[in-house]
Amino acid sequence: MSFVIQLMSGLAIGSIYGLVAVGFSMIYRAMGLVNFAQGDMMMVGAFLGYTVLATFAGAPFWLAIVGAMLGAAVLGLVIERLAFRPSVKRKADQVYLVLLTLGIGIVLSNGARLIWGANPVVYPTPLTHEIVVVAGYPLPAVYLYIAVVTPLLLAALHLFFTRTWLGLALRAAADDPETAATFGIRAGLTSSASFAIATAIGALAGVLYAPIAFVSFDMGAIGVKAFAAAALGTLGSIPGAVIGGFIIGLGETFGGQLIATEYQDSIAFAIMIAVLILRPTGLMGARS
Amino acid sequence: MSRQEAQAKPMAQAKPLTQAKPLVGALPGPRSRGAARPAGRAWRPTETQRDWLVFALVMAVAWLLPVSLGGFALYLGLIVAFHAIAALGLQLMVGVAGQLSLGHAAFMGIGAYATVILEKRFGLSFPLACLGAVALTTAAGLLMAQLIRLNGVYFKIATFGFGVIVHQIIANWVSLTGGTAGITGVPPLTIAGYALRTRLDLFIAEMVALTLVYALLLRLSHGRIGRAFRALGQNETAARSVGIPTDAYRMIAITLGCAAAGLAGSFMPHVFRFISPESFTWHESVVLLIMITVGGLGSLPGAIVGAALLVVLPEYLRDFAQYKMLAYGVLLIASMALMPRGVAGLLADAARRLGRRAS
Amino acid sequence: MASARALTAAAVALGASLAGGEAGAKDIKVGYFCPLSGPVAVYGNESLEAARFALDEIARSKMLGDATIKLIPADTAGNPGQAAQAVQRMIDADEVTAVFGGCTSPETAAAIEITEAAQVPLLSHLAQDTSLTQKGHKYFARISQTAKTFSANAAQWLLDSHKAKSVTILARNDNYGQSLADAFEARAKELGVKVAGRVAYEPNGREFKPILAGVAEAKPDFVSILGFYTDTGLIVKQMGELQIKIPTFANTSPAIKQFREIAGPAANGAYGALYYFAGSIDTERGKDFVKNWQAKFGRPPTQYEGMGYDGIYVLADAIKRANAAGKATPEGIRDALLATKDFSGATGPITIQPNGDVERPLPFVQLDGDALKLDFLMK
Amino acid sequence: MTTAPLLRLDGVSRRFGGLVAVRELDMTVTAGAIHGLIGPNGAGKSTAFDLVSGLTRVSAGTVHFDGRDVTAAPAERRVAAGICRTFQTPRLFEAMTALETVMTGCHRTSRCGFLASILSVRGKAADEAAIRRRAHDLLALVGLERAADTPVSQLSYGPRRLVEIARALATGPKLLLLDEVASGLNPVETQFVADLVRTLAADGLTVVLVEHDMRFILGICERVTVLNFGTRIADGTPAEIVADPAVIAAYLGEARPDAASRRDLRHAARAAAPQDLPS
Repeated sequence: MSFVIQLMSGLAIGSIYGLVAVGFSMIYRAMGLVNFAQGDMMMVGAFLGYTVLATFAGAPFWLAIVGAMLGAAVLGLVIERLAFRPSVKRKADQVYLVLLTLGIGIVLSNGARLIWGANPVVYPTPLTHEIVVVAGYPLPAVYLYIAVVTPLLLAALHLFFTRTWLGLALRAAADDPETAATFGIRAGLTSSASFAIATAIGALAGVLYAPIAFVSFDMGAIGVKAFAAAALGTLGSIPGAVIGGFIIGLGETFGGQLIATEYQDSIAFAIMIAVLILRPTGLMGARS
Repeated sequence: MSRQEAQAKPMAQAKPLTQAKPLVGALPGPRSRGAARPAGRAWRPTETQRDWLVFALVMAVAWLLPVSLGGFALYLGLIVAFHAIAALGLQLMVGVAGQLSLGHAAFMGIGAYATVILEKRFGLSFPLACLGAVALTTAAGLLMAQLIRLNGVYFKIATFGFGVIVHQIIANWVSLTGGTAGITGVPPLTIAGYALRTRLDLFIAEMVALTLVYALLLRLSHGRIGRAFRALGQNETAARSVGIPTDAYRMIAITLGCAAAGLAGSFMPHVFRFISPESFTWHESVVLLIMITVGGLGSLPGAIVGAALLVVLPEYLRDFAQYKMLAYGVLLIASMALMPRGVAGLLADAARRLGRRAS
Repeated sequence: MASARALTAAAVALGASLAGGEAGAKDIKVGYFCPLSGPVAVYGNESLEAARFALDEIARSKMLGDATIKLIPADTAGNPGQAAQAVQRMIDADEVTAVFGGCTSPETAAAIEITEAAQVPLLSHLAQDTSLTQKGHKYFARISQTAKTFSANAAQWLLDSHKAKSVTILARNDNYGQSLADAFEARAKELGVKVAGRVAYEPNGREFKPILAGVAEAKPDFVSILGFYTDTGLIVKQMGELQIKIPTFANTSPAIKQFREIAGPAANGAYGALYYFAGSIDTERGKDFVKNWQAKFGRPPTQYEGMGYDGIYVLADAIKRANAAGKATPEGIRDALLATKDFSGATGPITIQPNGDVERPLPFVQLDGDALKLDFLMK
Repeated sequence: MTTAPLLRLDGVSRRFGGLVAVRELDMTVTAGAIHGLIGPNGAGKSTAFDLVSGLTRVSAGTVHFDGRDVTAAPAERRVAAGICRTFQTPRLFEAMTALETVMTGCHRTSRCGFLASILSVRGKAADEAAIRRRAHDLLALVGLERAADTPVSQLSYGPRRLVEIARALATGPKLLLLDEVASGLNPVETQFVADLVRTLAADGLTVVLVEHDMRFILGICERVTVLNFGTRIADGTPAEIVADPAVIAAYLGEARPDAASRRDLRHAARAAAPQDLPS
């Protein structure tokens, strides 16, 4: 029983890490950027979903998802235009851009604290306290949504990057901005689109995560482990992000129980560092 | 030597070419006009001389302002000084050599705890304890530097993980560190039997360390070594392509940065008389990064100015404490977007304009 | 030239602002330090609100005659270093007569190092770490029970009221949770209650089921969860999901609305102990406070608000007595503070012992639906 | 003219994941020669340069330089041995002036170490002065002495290329690898570069050019190697190359460039070396 619970628990938390990690990987793939604000974008998305549910009493859960994703996409556009565009135009290098995303994260989390308050909120929907029993193991009912939405998201992203003009343009621009420019792909467009999409994915993760726990301005901290997951599974690889999420989730759950729960965070990062030492570009990276 | 001689020849032969067709017609900007250097123009300091002039100015203010104001300003000086030491190290590592660390506060933590434990448990005097602490931090930095075999982005994430692990060890190794309760009653800093009880004494000790670190890093940032660090920071592949052993330089920059953090950490418990793991969180690492960014990435005096700003600023924002972190975030974004060279860059531009008007 | 002038101007501005603003002759300056930003800002901001509420009352009631208490707030962000800087400034630049605050124990420990050296009294309303009063400090007092008192009483209550024979302790892995757990474990063992397990969990932890699986296997009579309402709420919620029906002692959380929301239906029946429970104080004083607070804010006060409110009153009472004795100095206030006896606070009678610790009742409560009911009042 | 090979590649291959960027390449460069390396988009020319300069490791095969096996040597060791390169898009140190950029090229030839940098005053100053003089000379060589104090970020495309060449020359190479050195230059600048390359070669420096511009290559090179899809399809004098049917076919094929393959290749290369991001 204990083993099954640990396994299910690790998979459950791993799926959350994986969802957030997909946002990281997506923005890395499209822009070559490590976005430290991704966890906070998830947080804002979760609050937007809360606002939808709190404003329209009895609104279905999918409406919260859609509303949060749309709202977050707009926010992503605003962030890109106000904070990001000037630095990209200046051809600022990676260190600047990473620090910039740190700043964006700080503004988002503290802005959210001022807007939604310092106390955590709980989604006013029955889903929050519903349980489904899977293989004799009780799970929060929202995992049904996660089980459906995650594969859909992965498929959609795959199609987007391989079939749509915008997706191909994003990839081309990330790989070779100069060549892309000669094909009429504007850098501004691609960076706006990347930000909007990554923020929307973050919001999706936030709304799906919210009923499991609660929503608070500092919940972006979960992004940090998601970040380890994305790195572990090779930044830029979207299936890698999901696999990395499961590895971190399972690793810290079993590791915490085996070694010491108070070192759980360390275990997560130790796993990441160990994997990266063995495979410097992550699990899905090319062998060198 | 022989290769240089071999090179001298083609150069001499090729020279006529350049007279035939100058490629650079009208170059924009004031720099090129200055470069023409018309005869009779007043003495212009070289880059190196200018840096030392700034050094003298910054150090004069840093020494004299807190001392002449005294009281709480002097206490703030104590806090600024050790932050400035840590920020200088971080500046070399991040601003100059481009090795972003997201766990720098953890190294301050190692230095702080090592110093206190060596003093309280082993009865060492401060110089020895400090030496031990710096040695330990250097070793930890060297350990982290081994991670440079990870590619750039992955290294940044790994430094974050390193910070988390160090923080958890400090918080959970209760028998050694006192755990989450921290260590109270830190004895006054004692050098050669003389206890530095007053603020002024402690300030002098810290400022001596700060001045030395600044001078050392300034020397190191000039000439061949400094150029190699900057080349590494600006384009690693290009640096490799001109024969700079980038791996070695990355490791050295990281280790030096961590050693400086350890030295800063050594003073911290003597300023506060108390340490606890709460002072060495990820949040503090971010504050250190904001210091060097607001001060101006890549600028050593900028690191000191940034440290001073971020320690003193909250005193003016007391009524807006709720908005403080928001303000920090906006400040960070604004420095990135509007003044990428930070306060140091603004001051340098102002000085240049002033100089031009004067001449 | 210009830069030199700017520098001088800055220096003058700094000096002027550090010298502090104008203060009326009858102002008694009291510093307030708490996290007003950062992750634990909610404690500092709630306490500050209540402190200001109390100060308004004191000014209206002329409790101190013509004198008024001027509160000088400063943010610690929960960081001991910033707490030290904030408190040093109150003492050096604002020249406060007393310092109030300290929401977390590490920041209070850092502040004590400074107030002791400056010989300024420090009254904390929330710091619980037992060791704070065990070091012979002369200028420190608090109105919150020590972790030791709180937890030892909880262990006692477990045995007396619920005849528990075994207990599993789940404690948040920070100074707050661990100091509570240490005292709880020690006392439970003394009383012969078997400690079936003790787990330290990550403050940011969100998935507690593996830990709870162990609890379910150990089958203790009680689970004692020592943490903040966010994590106790999640633990209780996940216990419900796993159908673990062991009664829980959820620290101070059951009083908090967010705990009930997070835990959901599983919160029903959870026990807790409070610094302050509005329903447990049947004095006029206590009822007035709740009524006045309701009138102004439209909701009952939280426990942090109750403690912030009483803290200011305890301090004001000490200042009044020091004034009466003709010693309105930091030392005089300290003496009066430590002599506080049976002060009728809104949160119950408060007596401060010579070492600075408090003696006060501890109400144990149980959640019954959405309402708290008193389970036992430990005097 | 000597015919001893300065650079010899034997069966060199480079794979990125499943993609083969360079396949069993054999190539010999004679000392003092101007050697061209051409091929359509995605043919593996730049990868070949990465392999010779040591920025990328070979998957198979050996690289010999100046009589020594340098297959396992890292980039900085190869610079020490005398190999230096420029990049398809100039990679400069954007916050430096032109002079400083060239001075970085002197890193290997000067000796002022860490301790000396901190402690020695006069030695360091003398060292700096020597480096500065040398950098000035090299800037003059490429016609940029007036731009010495200009930040490279303010230079236009042509001068940026020339700064990069000067920086490469500062390392004191025996073999200079120039990656698409003429692309983006106007005819005057192209002619200048051609003259410069001839002058350098006349003085004993060996030059390998990767180039798109066939006219430029055919006019300047003594020998040309042609790649397509990572494989060598021809090797010979310019006259032999233009007559080679395989070369003609490869270049006609370029009318419908296989953009996907190039993108995939670059993508794979990026995954293998993420530090080389566009920044």
